[in-house]
Amino acid sequence: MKPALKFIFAALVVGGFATVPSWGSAVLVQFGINALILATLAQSWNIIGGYTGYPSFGNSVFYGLGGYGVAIALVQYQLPSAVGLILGVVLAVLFAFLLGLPVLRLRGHYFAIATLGLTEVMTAIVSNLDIAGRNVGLILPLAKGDTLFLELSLALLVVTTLAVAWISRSRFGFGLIAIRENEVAAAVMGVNTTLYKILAFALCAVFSALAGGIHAYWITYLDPGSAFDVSLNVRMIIMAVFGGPGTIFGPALGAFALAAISEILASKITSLASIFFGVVIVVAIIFMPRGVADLAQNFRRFGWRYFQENIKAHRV
Amino acid sequence: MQLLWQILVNGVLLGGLYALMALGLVLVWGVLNIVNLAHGALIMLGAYVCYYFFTGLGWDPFAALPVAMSLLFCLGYLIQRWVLNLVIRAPMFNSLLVTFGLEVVITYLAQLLFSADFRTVNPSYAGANFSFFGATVPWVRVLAFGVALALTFALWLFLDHTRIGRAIRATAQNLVAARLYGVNPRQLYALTFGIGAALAGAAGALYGVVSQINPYIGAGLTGKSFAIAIIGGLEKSLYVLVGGLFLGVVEALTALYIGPTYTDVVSFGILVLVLIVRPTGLLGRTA
Amino acid sequence: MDNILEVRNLTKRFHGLLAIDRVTFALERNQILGLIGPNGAGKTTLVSLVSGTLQPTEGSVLFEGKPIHRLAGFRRALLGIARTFQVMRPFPGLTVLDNVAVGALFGAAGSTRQLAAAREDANRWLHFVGLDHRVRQRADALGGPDRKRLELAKALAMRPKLLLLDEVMAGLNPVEIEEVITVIKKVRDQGISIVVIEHVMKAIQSLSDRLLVLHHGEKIAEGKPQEVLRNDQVIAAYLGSKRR
Amino acid sequence: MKTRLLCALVTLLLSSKLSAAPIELGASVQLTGQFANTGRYYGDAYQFAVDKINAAGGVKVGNSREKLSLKILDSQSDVNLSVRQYVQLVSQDKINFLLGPFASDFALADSAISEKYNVPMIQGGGASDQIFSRGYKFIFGTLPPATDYFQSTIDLMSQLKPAPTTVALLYADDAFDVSVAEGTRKAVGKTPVKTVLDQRYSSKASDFNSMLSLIKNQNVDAILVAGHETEILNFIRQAKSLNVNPKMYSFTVGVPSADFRAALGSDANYAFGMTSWVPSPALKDEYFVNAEQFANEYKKRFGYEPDYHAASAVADVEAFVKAIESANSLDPVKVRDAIAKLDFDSLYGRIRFNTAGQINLPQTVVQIQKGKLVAIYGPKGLLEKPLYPMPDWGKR
Repeated sequence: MKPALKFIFAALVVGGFATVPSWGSAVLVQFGINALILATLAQSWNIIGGYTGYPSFGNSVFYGLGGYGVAIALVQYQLPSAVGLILGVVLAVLFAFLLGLPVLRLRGHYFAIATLGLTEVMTAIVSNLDIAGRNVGLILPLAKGDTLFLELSLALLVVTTLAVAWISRSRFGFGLIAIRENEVAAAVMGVNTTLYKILAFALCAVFSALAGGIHAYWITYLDPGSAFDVSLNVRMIIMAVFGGPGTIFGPALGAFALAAISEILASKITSLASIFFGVVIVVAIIFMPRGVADLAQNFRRFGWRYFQENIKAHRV
Repeated sequence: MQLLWQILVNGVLLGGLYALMALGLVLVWGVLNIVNLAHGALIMLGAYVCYYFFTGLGWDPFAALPVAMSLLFCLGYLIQRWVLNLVIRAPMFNSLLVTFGLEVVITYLAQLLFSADFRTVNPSYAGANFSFFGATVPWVRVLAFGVALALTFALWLFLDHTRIGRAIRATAQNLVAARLYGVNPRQLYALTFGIGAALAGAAGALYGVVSQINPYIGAGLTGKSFAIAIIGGLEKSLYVLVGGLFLGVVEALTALYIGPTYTDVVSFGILVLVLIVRPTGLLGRTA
Repeated sequence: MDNILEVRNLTKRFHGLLAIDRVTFALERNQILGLIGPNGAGKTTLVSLVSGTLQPTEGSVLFEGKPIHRLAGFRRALLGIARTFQVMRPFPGLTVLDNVAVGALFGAAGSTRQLAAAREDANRWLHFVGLDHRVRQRADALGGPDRKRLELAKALAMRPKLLLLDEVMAGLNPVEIEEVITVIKKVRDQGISIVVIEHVMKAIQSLSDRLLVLHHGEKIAEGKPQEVLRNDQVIAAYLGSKRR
Repeated sequence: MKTRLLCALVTLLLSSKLSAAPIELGASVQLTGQFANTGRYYGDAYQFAVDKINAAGGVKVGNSREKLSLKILDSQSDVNLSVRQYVQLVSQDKINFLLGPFASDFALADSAISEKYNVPMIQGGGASDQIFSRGYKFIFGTLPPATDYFQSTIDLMSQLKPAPTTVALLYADDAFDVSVAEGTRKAVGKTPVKTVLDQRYSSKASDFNSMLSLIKNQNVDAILVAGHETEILNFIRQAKSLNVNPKMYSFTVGVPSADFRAALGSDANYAFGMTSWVPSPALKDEYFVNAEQFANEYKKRFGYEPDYHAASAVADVEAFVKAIESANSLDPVKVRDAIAKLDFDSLYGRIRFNTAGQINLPQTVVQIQKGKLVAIYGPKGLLEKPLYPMPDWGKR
């Protein structure tokens, strides 16, 4: 697809989502909110994982801090939710700067495990914090009106996607890509790798925290287990990889597709849903390791051989 | 003082089992560069094998341990041969995601097959203990500790003193090195993963003897194994033992002096710190 | 005398192993310095110390009279130092054009550049090194000789004042070598000072204004090419190692 | 890609038009995932009750008798999915009567949905006081308040000879167990018994060696543990292996359930516990005759013994039937008002909700004696002689 066509299509999708409350059922609205938030998360993971090449498992920390920002502001201090969103973003960005500095020096699996460890540490710390309701969690005031949440999460996804689009064609983004492709060479060519990596980390902190804040306010209940859920982080990665990491629309598409698949599985075959989801992940990664975006580009050229070629390229 | 001594003994005994839990993970990670998120699920399967041989056939759990190891070896071999070998040259998080998918599938299949009932392997001698300089020492834990030690040692012997073992170690430096030893890499990888799975199976069999088992214990055990692997470092199988003992003792002391809700803060905090300060592990060479 | 680069008593140890031992030299502006020596002599390490890929254990590096040996690599790139890698390090997933565009966006040239302008610039440099027919290809699709050219174009796009070339001619055939020599000379004519590491003796002789010989991390000779190559110590060092 | 997305959306849209049953009840229950072990009681008991009520003719509304139908979704032990599934049940499947999930934290989150959509939810799986302290109008609970769980045990302790003088309180850090601990702390404070250890532990804990060593070191008489079944299994086994011998220990969960006793074998003996329900023939029921018969039929049908979770779940279904019949309407708000006024006897006990929406049932102290569950102490005093103090592990 031509870029212009892509944007027109994207605009149509956005328009479709924006009007869902007027024609769709409450379930569709709910599915929409959920999918939009997941898409935002996949999209912000795309910044650090897809563009910069750092497979972060710490994005659920940002998401959780965003949620706790809102929850603490609303429950403990009776502040407006907007203040809570800002608080969550501030917490997440602080975290990104303070811990990004040491952790982003690690590469590959080590970085992945370090961020995974950070997520576990945060879960355990928050489980002991009085202000966060310890492991019992916080119950937020009831917020009626899903329409508002749909529009909010839609706006957030649009902004996140615009940010990614900007990244893909800016000097900053080229710096990130250079880091992903070869960090030593990038530094020699004048990319301030430390600064760039931290900025990328902080940028995904902003969007993930906002998503977490909106989600917490919407679901009205927050506990450390669901706020800092590692499997949510894995889902962000799967969605981004499924859609095509390092592309503008891939992660969002991947998120919608997988959210729809798992929602349908969960309501149609219930108890077997998880097994199917696991199989979908394994099969998708094996047969289309570069995601749907790559499949769409190359399937016409290769046909069914595309899948064969992928396996041939990566097997022993 | 008496209490501290008892806590230290508890920690060391727990640490031995921890080490065995992480051993297979370290092998697979170090050699194949696969971070196996399904490792805990394999431990869980090993525990169930032991459970069914114990309750169904009346086998002693320590006699069922080799069975658990063999079955898990076969499963691990097949997983690597027909699934992971297909993605081994893809970007690193692809193999990570595949193992995550496998974890989900194994866990939920286990619930279908074994039900969500909580199980224990409870042989008659499970509670037997003896006094050791004033500390109460449970026999099963000592036995489990001994088996963990023996298997760690056996793995070390195997890797250092057999041709296949050396081929596996060479593969850790360079994925195609297997060919130099005249071994088909496909089979060598599958063999390596199989051994990793067999060690997980052994850990599972022992885990069932000291703790309850259910289909969902896997994820937590994977996390724990990571912490041990990182603390010990990926270089030598014997270092894993140190990582396990270290974590076991630290957790026991944390539970006593800081509070049992803080063990995860401390153990994963150490994991992150070690990674930042000494990514090669506490005992590994500095980069 | 106008020295663009001065290296004083530079020393680098790896785990107690002495890789560079108190090396001192200077490079005049607009000159080409040939860096030779047997394998493992420390040539690439020396280049890495100047470019900032490695940090020295002792000694100093002055660029245009200012000490730079404590600066991070990217800062030295911004000052105007560019290097190529012996083991080539392209950005494999990017197109050849964008590989070079990264150099134009960053490096000494960058900081105010827009992507479109950088790509235009990149096109010119690719033409300069003779790679214009491959601009749209992914970098990992290039063969060895073309990768060497790409390395060179990436470095040039950074608009450096000092260019460090680490074996850009290794593996090329005589015709290709001639082409590259012409390119390097053209670069020097644009006012860029150059350090060249090379094993192809003929090439280095015809290129260099001065030669510097490293052996076991030490400087064993420095001077005009003909003089240096007649030096007994240099001959011994080369004969001692198996290379010609 | 696009087509797949479209297909998904279309399916979602279409499926909202498909359901049309007379009286539909809906629940999202943990059939898989880490809470599946207890979650299944709810799935099975809801179905059992619905079948039984239908077999008896169904629900009388106006002049006709309507059958019940039941839609159960699996929340995979994921709170967020559970919340979304309740929204789906209410808005897509147009279900006006919700049955609850297991566990307090799920009930906490899910009750927001019933409140949001003004649809009544009766749940038998969450006892934490927080569920009922928010002034919500549409949530009702059939487990007695968490704060009271250990009250009867503490009453029993004063009658034991020699009465325990020191107690250790251990509790997991989730909503339910924290509530239990709060109530227990207060109740113990009113007695001369001294609390020597008051320790919160992580819900992920599997190793109790440090705490047990501490308890052994302090020679505690009685241990009260509020936690989950997995933790309690480990606790008892580790107590045995470390030779920790208090005079008694009691646990909030596990003791009444059959698979707990099966897992521990003879090591389960002497453990105290509590239940708001014992399968006694004295508890009469309109559909199941009495609690004992219910227990027998349940075991026959599902292959495992029911405990108070299952009985509580049956009571939830019956409460809806009674409320619908007395409201003589299927309007959710009218039914909600009828639920608030309910007062009937079921196999689970007397169902009458207080203003907050919770019922109160006395906890009967139970003990495992020779592998059998024995009721020891109820509201009317001692029922059976407790085995106290427990013999040392070495002398069993």
